[in-house]
Parts: sequence; structure tokens; C-alpha cells
Amino acid sequence: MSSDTHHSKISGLGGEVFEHTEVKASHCYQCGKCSAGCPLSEEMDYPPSVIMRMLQTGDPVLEDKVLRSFSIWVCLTCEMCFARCPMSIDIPKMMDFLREKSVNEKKANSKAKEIIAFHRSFLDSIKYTGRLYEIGLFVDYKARTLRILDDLALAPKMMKRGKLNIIPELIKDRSGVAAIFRKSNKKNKN
Amino acid sequence: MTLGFYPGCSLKGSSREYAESVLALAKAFDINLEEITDWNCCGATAAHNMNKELSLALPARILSLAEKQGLTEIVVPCAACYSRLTVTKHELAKDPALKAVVTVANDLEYTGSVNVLNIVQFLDKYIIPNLEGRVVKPFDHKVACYYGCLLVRPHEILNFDREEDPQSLDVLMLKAGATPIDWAFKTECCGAGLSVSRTSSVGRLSGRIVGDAKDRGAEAIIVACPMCHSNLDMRRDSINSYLGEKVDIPVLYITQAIGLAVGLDRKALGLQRHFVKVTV
Amino acid sequence: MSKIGVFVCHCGENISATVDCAKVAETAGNYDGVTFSVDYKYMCSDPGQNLIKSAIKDKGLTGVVVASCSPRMHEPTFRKACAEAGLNPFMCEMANLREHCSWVHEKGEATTEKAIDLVRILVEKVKYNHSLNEIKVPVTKTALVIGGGIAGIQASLDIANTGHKVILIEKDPSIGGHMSQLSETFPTLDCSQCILTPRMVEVAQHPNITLYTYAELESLEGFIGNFKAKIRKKSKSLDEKLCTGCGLCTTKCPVKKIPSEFNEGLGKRTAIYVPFPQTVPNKPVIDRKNCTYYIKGKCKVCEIVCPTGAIRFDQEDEIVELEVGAIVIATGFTVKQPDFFPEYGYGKYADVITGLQFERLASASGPTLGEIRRPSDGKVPEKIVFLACAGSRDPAKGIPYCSKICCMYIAKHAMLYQHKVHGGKSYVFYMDIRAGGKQYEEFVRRAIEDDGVNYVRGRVSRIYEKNGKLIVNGVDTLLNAMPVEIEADMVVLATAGVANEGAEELAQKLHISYDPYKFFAEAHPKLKPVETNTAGIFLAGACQAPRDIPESVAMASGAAVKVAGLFSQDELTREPIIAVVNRQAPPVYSSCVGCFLCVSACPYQAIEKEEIKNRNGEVVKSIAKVNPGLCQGCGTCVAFCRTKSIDIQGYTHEQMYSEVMALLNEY
Amino acid sequence: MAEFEPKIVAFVCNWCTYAGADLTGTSRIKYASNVRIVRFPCTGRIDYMLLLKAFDEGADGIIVSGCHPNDCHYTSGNFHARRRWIMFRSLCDFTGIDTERIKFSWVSAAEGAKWADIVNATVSSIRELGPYTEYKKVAKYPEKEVTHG
Repeated sequence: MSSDTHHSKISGLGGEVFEHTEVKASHCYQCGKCSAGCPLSEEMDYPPSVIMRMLQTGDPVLEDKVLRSFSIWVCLTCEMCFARCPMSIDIPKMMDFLREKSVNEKKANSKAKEIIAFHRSFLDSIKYTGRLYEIGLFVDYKARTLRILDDLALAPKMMKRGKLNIIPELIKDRSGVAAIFRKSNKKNKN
Repeated sequence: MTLGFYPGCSLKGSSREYAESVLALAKAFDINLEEITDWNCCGATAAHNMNKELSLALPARILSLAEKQGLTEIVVPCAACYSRLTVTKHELAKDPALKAVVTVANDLEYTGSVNVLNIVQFLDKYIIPNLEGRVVKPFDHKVACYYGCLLVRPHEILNFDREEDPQSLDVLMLKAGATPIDWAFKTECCGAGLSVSRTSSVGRLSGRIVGDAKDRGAEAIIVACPMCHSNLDMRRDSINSYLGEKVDIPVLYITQAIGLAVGLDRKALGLQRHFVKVTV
Repeated sequence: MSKIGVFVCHCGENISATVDCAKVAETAGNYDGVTFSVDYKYMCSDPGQNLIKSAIKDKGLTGVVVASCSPRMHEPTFRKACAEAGLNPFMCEMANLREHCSWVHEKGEATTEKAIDLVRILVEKVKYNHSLNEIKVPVTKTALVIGGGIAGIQASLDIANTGHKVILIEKDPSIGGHMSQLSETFPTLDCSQCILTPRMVEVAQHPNITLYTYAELESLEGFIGNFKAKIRKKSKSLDEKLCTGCGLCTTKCPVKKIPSEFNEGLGKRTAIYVPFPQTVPNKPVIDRKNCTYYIKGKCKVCEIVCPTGAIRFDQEDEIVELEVGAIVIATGFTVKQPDFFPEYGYGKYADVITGLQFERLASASGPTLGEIRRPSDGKVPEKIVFLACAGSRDPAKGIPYCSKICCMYIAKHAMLYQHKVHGGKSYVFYMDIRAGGKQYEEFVRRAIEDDGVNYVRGRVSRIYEKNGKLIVNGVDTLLNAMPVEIEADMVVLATAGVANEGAEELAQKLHISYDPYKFFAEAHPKLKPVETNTAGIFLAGACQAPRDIPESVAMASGAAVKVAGLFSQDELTREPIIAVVNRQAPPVYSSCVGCFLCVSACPYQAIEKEEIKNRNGEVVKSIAKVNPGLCQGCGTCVAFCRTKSIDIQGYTHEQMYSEVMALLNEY
Repeated sequence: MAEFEPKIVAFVCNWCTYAGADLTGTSRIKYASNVRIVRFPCTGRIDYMLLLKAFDEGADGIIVSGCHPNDCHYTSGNFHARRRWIMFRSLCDFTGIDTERIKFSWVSAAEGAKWADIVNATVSSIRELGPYTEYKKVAKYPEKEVTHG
């Protein structure tokens, strides 16, 4: 923390965001340029500038809504908001933090089920093989979401074009990679 | 000459034609790309969405392995991997405490000495200077160069090309004999990580990109990222239903386009693997 | 032996409420060299001052310490009182018991202790004070005004009307500045040129004003009342005395396709040109970069057609040396160009223009004769978008400040558009509407309510061109940040007002300070808005910060009054707080060893080399010498001097060391 | 035992920090009374030997404060002060003078609250460091023959 005596600690979720990402919600002056440029803004329940506003209020009810929002999951971290933000606010970094916290606090939006399932399947694939095993990912994802029929037509086409490996690529030091997951997760749960 | 090579998962699977074209092009220019032994996945979007430490530890392991292997420069064709590796280097250089944590997690030494090249930087540095006289079949088409998100953003960290209306791919294609068009969706997001979990969004986002390229008369879309490619190519059905018409502009990796220009075999470049038939 | 009087003020209860004033006076009375000490309710009152005066006379005081408020408040008062009693005013010092003690600490022993300490250090200082005499300098009663925009014009006329001479220099071929480019002015919508051109003519005809157009400041030396300025009169390739301003040359010049600066690139001009019809003076200049003769060595059409033979191809720049007593800087500002905005197309879209360009489109004297037509194809735009804060309030782009004038001129632009294009649709993307000013808010409301301008609160993320339309991606933050996409025919960016290119160099030539954005710095943000930190140099208009016309004019008149006030005196007196180099008897002459480190340290070029010669005229020693007229008394040289040969009156080594030693040594 | 009350000397310029401290007064912002202000025309005038002298005389901490960069009344005095401070600090480090005890700051005429903060922060940090005795009366002067400078 800065030694500047005027720098009082920010409370609430905004304070946590600041601590972990150095993103200060009060720095946002609500111009809306992030929301204007966000390719997914229209699919969000709260566009990025509104999320910033909710954090600014310090209102626990609104903060809870942020963590339960769909916005944080539909955000693709395409970085467009950050690139154009006149105040250079690293919204993508903040979104990463909010997602992680949302999952840890079991507040993830129900509409985000598939998205989170995909991320989990993806990470599990790496965890066990060290690399992404695409068929495994698909199967695992479908098992998690029961969206069996989606993309069913895609797999044979991919197979035909040699785009899918039947057998996963296994790296040698799988235990090393698994250890990374273990250690990173342990801290995460604290 | 030998350079390090980090293909990443996509290039071993759904985007293997990208790897094929990179390797074919490198071979044609007498460059040996040495794969990092026992590399792991960089974690991509999933890791940094779910767990910050993990999102740094996975790329750090890759960089550590490269160091161990004595590689000073690695070519990372996948824009997502490139982004993760570069961001990791940046974050760890900035925060020694984080570096310590990640080093412990990996149990591998990390100094951050490896230079990470994206595909454009690789082409610029090692292929283009020797291109003169090698272009036997100029890629004489109007092309829309599509950069996506991860090649140019965040500029503060990547410091590569300009964020709005970048030019580096256009310049490369110009040298390959193409006519790059001025269009509006060079850096708009294709939907990337939502490809599987929210296909409808991808149809819309990628649809706007393909639609604009078509409206401006592009005969091919040039990409440098496997995710961009899979969304624009493999998801063409969703795109077409968003656009309400059948658009059959092929999507080529920059390495495939340059490969064609220098006369490499279409099959060696993996063109047959595309969903949208490569007619150019 | 010193005879010092200590006068402790209660300041009503301001000091005595927390400080035991009687104890302070009593303690001080026991110090070595203090012969008189007293505390009193109001030392600055007449009886209080009389107390000091009579003590000086009766006790024969050699020094006075007044322990009261800040010296920034009452030092002149008490020094004057001392002088009236026959004591040199610089033998008086003040201990700041109010602002630095009684007001900032609680009542108690520690506070009284501090007050006692503060008095003691000043007592010790005064022991080493010397009688000093104010410095008198003459005043050259001619003003130099730099910049011929509305601020420079106003300042020149105001000074000239007080009966003093003014030299006005302008870098362009004509005076008039940005105001001459404007169409109508807010909030009255009166025509800019109609109100400006009479002023321009008045400048040209005023007997007290000498006008140099196409001229720039080359260098400046000297100090208040006594500046020496060198002006570069750029060659106009013209004998101005012979030229009648008939304009034949400009009509016949074959080079006709040069983008006109006056029309912000939207119109064309010739190589020999006047910027606009009402140019003052109405004499053309040859733009040598574009003139065929200067490029290819032949053409000379203008020379052939000139009925008076006024063209001079071989004319060179002329340097004019001027002596002036005061300077008003009115160099104005500039606006960022569209190429500054990557997300708005890097300037590649012809129909994305600046506010200043829109002024030219809306102006009856402009390239479209006042019709709003887009630059690309001359079509009248059916949908137009105005973007406020284009670059302003944007720290990421390096411009965190508000450009101040845009909110108003955007409202005016949208209003003019609605008046000129019936059935047209206009949108304004804004963050806040800053309409502080007489009739300003009402004006904006009129634009919104009467003229139907659509105000959307949000910033535009990006503009791109598609099928001849400009796609504007914005957002309405008042509707849950709903995306707003407008297919516009033209976009006007209210681009940030920024300091002129070269502002920094000019400031350095003038030895004035500037802010991080290269706007010139005023001496005090509230109480000295037109003064600079360099005495005798004043500011007017947008060179200090973005300003609108009424503010620029008010500032110019303010600066003119400051100049007139200065010129009302034949001589100026200055505090003798200046540096001096010690002098000693031969053969040493001075302890100065002539390293001249001080010369490099001095911000005012006030230190020069002095050669000491013997009777035969041979140089025996080279030492530093301070020019008392130039020295401002910062003392930087004093800290630099390695032999302690240079000292600053009022803050000498002896005085400062005495203070430090007195501070901590208990008596 | 009573809390240690450090002696703090503040060397300030007339135009910014002295005026800023005046503003602290007019704003009635309270701060620790341990500080004694010595007024200079400009930080550029401050001969750093004076700092040594202050320590020698028994100061426990020192504040040097002037105009913000670019705001110097004399254009560049504060830059000279800063440059010399950088040199002086390494000299202090070399000679073993505790630079923790010297606080270098910018306080403008408009920053009354900041002045109070700086004084309070300095007083508390010096209080933690304790009395500074190592440099006290290092210079031995002959009785009654005090030389200046």
C-alpha cells in the first residue's frame, strides 16, 4: 500500500478488487466507453461501466449482485475496454478476480453454468494430461452440462479433417503439472 | 539456425494445419524449430478466468522448461499462448513475490530470459528478410487481415503493433503479393473462449467480422490465431445463419498464405483440413 | 552590541488563546541583545505600531522582532513602521506565532515553548541583519504584446488607450487568431467576424500601436521595466510600403491547391496569399515552401502582374531589436487533430472533422459559404454526431484536464446545424455538460429543448466507415449503458484544446514557468491570474489554459491594467533581496575563485564575469558579479558556491546559521 | 516515562511550503508542535551543510520542502535542490548519517492539509527512530568562538 496518508483503505468488494488487482473503482468516471466498445455488452445483465458503478456505491446488496451477475462470465477478456479506457482501468483483470471470487463463494450465475463447466473441463484436461485433450474436453463438458446434442455434427467433420486426436497427448511430468494445480488451488481456498 | 517452438494444444489438435504450415515454412527457409520438451498447456482463458496463480504457473513452467533446454527465443504461433506467455513474463518481472510463489508451485527455476516471438514477429525477423526472389506464386487476392484480440492487446504488456487498425499482418501480406483491404473489424473479438459454451454469441461476433470482410470484397481472411480460425472457419454454419446468407470466404493462417506464395504444397500447408474450402 | 526590541502580539485572542504571550515577552526580554520586550493586544493597530515606533526612538533599537502573524501578511506594515521611526526597514523580522503556532497547536506549555523558540531564532537572525536599501530601476514605457488573437488585440488596444506605446507581434500574416475563424459565437449567436474585424482595424490604425505580422520573438533579455526583445520579422517577399493590397497577385498565382490554414484544410489557397478577405494588414505574403519560384527557380507571375512592383523575391528575414518595459503573452492555443484518435480512425475518414473545421463549414466566409456540407463529397449530412471530450478528460491520452470551451461550442454547433439543415438529426455524446457562465446553461437547454438536439450521455468507443456512412458505436449510460449505434454522415470531434507547439521554447525564452501541459503558469491561481512568476510579464487568454472569448478578453484587459499600472511609475522599487559577491581588499579582491558554477545555476542569467584590472589595465582576476537588476533573489547560487563567496541579502549564511543554532540550543 | 518528543527542523521555501503552512494555520488544521520552520527564499538556497549543522545542534529529524516540480517561483530552484539532495543523500549514506531522518517533500501554497500530514508523519516516524545522538555535537568549536559557515 502507498504511504500516502490520504490513501485510506477502501472497504467492501471494491476494496478487495483494489487489493488484488490495483483497480480502483472510484477512478471510473462513468463515461461508458467500455460498455460502448464491449462486443458482449448487449448479452450482459450489467455492462462493464455499470459493474464499475455498482462497486463504487459500496452497497453490499449491489456488490452481491456483481458476484452473482452473468456479465462477469460472458466477458471474454478481449481487452477492448481496457485498450480504450480513458482512465486506463484494467477491467479484464478485475473481471478475472470477480470470476474467481464468484466461484469461490459459490455465487456464480446459473446462466454461466456451461461457461464454467467448459473452463472446468478444460482445466481438468490439463490437470490430468498436461495438455488439452479436445475429445476428452468435449465429452467431459457434455457430461457436465448434459448438452449432448450441441455441436454433435462438428466432431465427425473435425475427425474427417484430422483435427481431433483419438488418443490424448500425455506429457511425461504429469505429476508436476498436477502439483501446480494442487498448490495453486490450496492457496485459492484460503 | 534453430529456434525454440511452443506449438500449444490447439496446434496439436484442431488447428494442426497451423502447425503444419509453420513447420513447412520454417523448413523452406532452413529454420529448425525445436519443440520444448514435455511442454504443457498454457491454461488459456480457462485458467485466468478461474485461478490467477494457476494462470501464471502454467505458462511459467513452459518458460522454465525452455530455459532448461537452453532456448533463448521461442516461436509461439498461437496468439492465445503468446498472450499468456507474455503476460506471465510481464507479471512475474513486475512482482518478485508472485515469481517466488509460482517458482515454488512449479519446482523449476525461472529467470524470465526467454524471448517470446509471436508469429508475425517470427515471420518479420526470420522469413521476410529472405523472402525476396522466393515469391513464385504471388498471393494475388484481396485479403482482410484479422488480428483478433490477443495479438495486440493489452498494448501496455505486448507492445506489439498499434491497438486500433494494426498493420503488421497487412504489411506481410503485401509482401506476399496480396492486396490487403481497409476494413473495420481487424481487432473486434470473434467470441474466442465462448466457442463451445455459447455458440450463439460466437455466431454473432464472428458473423459481424466475416460479414464486414465480405461487404468490402475480401477474397480471403488472414488470421494468426487458432481460436480465431476455428471460430471463423469451423463455426461458419452459425455465422451464415447469423448473416442469413452463405458466405464462403476461406480463412487462412498467415503462414499458409505465405506458404502458398512461396510455392509450398497445398497439402503440406494443411489446406485440406479447413471447413470452408480454400479456393484461392 | 545589538539593541533589539521584541513585540509580541496577542492578535486579539488568536495567539493568546493558546500561547502565553506575556511569558514569551518576558523570556525574550532576557535574551542577550534584547533591550526591550512587550506584549500587546493588536500590534498591527495604530497604537501597536506607535508602541514599536516610540520604542525604536526611545530605546535606540537597532533591530525589531515582531512576533505576530505570518510575514506574508504584515511584514510590509511593520517594516514601514520601522522606517517611519528612522530604523532601516530591513532590520525588522517577524516571528510567525499565529499561522505556524497558535492556530495549529492546542493550548499548552509545548505551544508556548514553540512560540518562545520562534521568537528566539528571529532574535538571533536580526543580530546579523544589515541595513539595506530598496533598488530603483527605470521603466521603459512601451509594451510588447505577443500574439494577435482576440486576447492580444484587446490587451494592445487597452494599453494603447492609456497613452502608452504597444508593439504587437503576430506569427501569422494577419491578426485575428482563432476568433476570426469562428462562425457565430455562443451564447448570443452573433457573428464572430462582425464583432472582431472592427477591433482588428482599430489595431492597425491606432497611433500608439506598431504591428508586426509574420513575426516571432527571437530572444528576450532584461527584467521588469527594462526588457530587450529581438523580433524576427519573417520575410513576406514583399515591400509592404509599395503594396496597395489590390490582390491581383493572389488571383493570378498559378499555385492554387495549397490547403488553407485559415479554413483548417477545408479550403485552398494560393502560394502568395492573404489568409482571409478581412486580413489586417491587407498585404499578402509568399509561402516559400509552396511557391514555384522558390522551388523551381522560375514563375514570378506575381512580380509580373504587380502594378506597384512590390514583390521582393530576395528579401531576407529581418531582426528588430526592441526595448520594452512589460510583456503581455497572448499566444493562444491549438486543437488536437483527428489523427490523434486511433479509435476514431486515425484521421483517415474525411468526414470526421474537428470543431474548428465545423466552424469553417458553418461560417459564411468559409469554403462552403456557410452551408453544412461534408468534406468527402459535399453532401449535406442528414445525420450528424458531435463528440464532446475528444481527447479531453482522457489521462490515457495524456490530457486529463477539461478543455472547458467544448460543451458550449458543441451546443452551438448542433444548434447551427439544426438551423441550417432542416429535418437533419443531430446527436451529442457527452459525459457532463459544463455550462457555467452567463446565459450558458440557458443556451444549452435551448439546443436540447427548442432545436431538438439529441444529447446522449456516454462516450463513443469507436467510429468506422461503412458504405459511405460513419458507424458511431456509443452507449447511453443513463439507460443501463445500452449500446447506441448511429449511422452518421458526419462526425465532429470536440478535440482537446492544447498548448501551441513551441510553447515550451517560448516559455524558456521568456523565463516564465509552464504547467505539465505546456500552458503558461500564472503567478497565483486565484490572486494573480494574469501575472507570471517573472515580474513584468503578463498572460492573457488561452495560452494559460483553454478559455472562451469573454474570459480571454477579460484577462487581456486585466493584463493591460497591470501594464498600465507599471507604466504609471517612472521608477520601480524592488526589495533588495538579491545575491552579492563579496569584495575584499587587494590582492585578494574577492574570495570568489571564478569557477562560475553560479552562472550555470542562475535561472535569470543575472551573474556575469567581472574582470578586475590593475592600474595598467591588466586583468588580475576574473570573478562573478551579480546584476542587481536581473537577480530575483532565489539564492540558488549561494547554495552552489563552493567558496561561500556569494551571499544573499536577507538570507545570508550568518543569518541562516544563527537561526539553526538558535533553534535547538536551549538558552 | 513520557513519550520521546523529537525536535524537527523544517527548511522551507517562502513561496510554496511556507505559504502552505500558513494555509494550515488559516484552516485551523492541528498538527504536532515539534516542528520549527526556517524560512528560505527557495529550496535552491538551502545549503545542505545547514542540515548537518541542524543535526549537530541536536535535531532529531529534518523536513526539506518546497514548490512542486515546475511550480518553482524561481523557475528551477527546486530542481537544483532536488539534484543536490540526491547527491547529498548518497554522501549521507556514505558518512553514515541516517537519511531516514530527512524528509524531502513538495508542498504547494494550496496544500495546507498536506503540510500537517507531512509534519505528523515525520514526527511519528522520528519518534520511532528515537533520539539522534550519533551526530550531535560532532563538531567541536572552541568556546565562544563560533564560526558561521
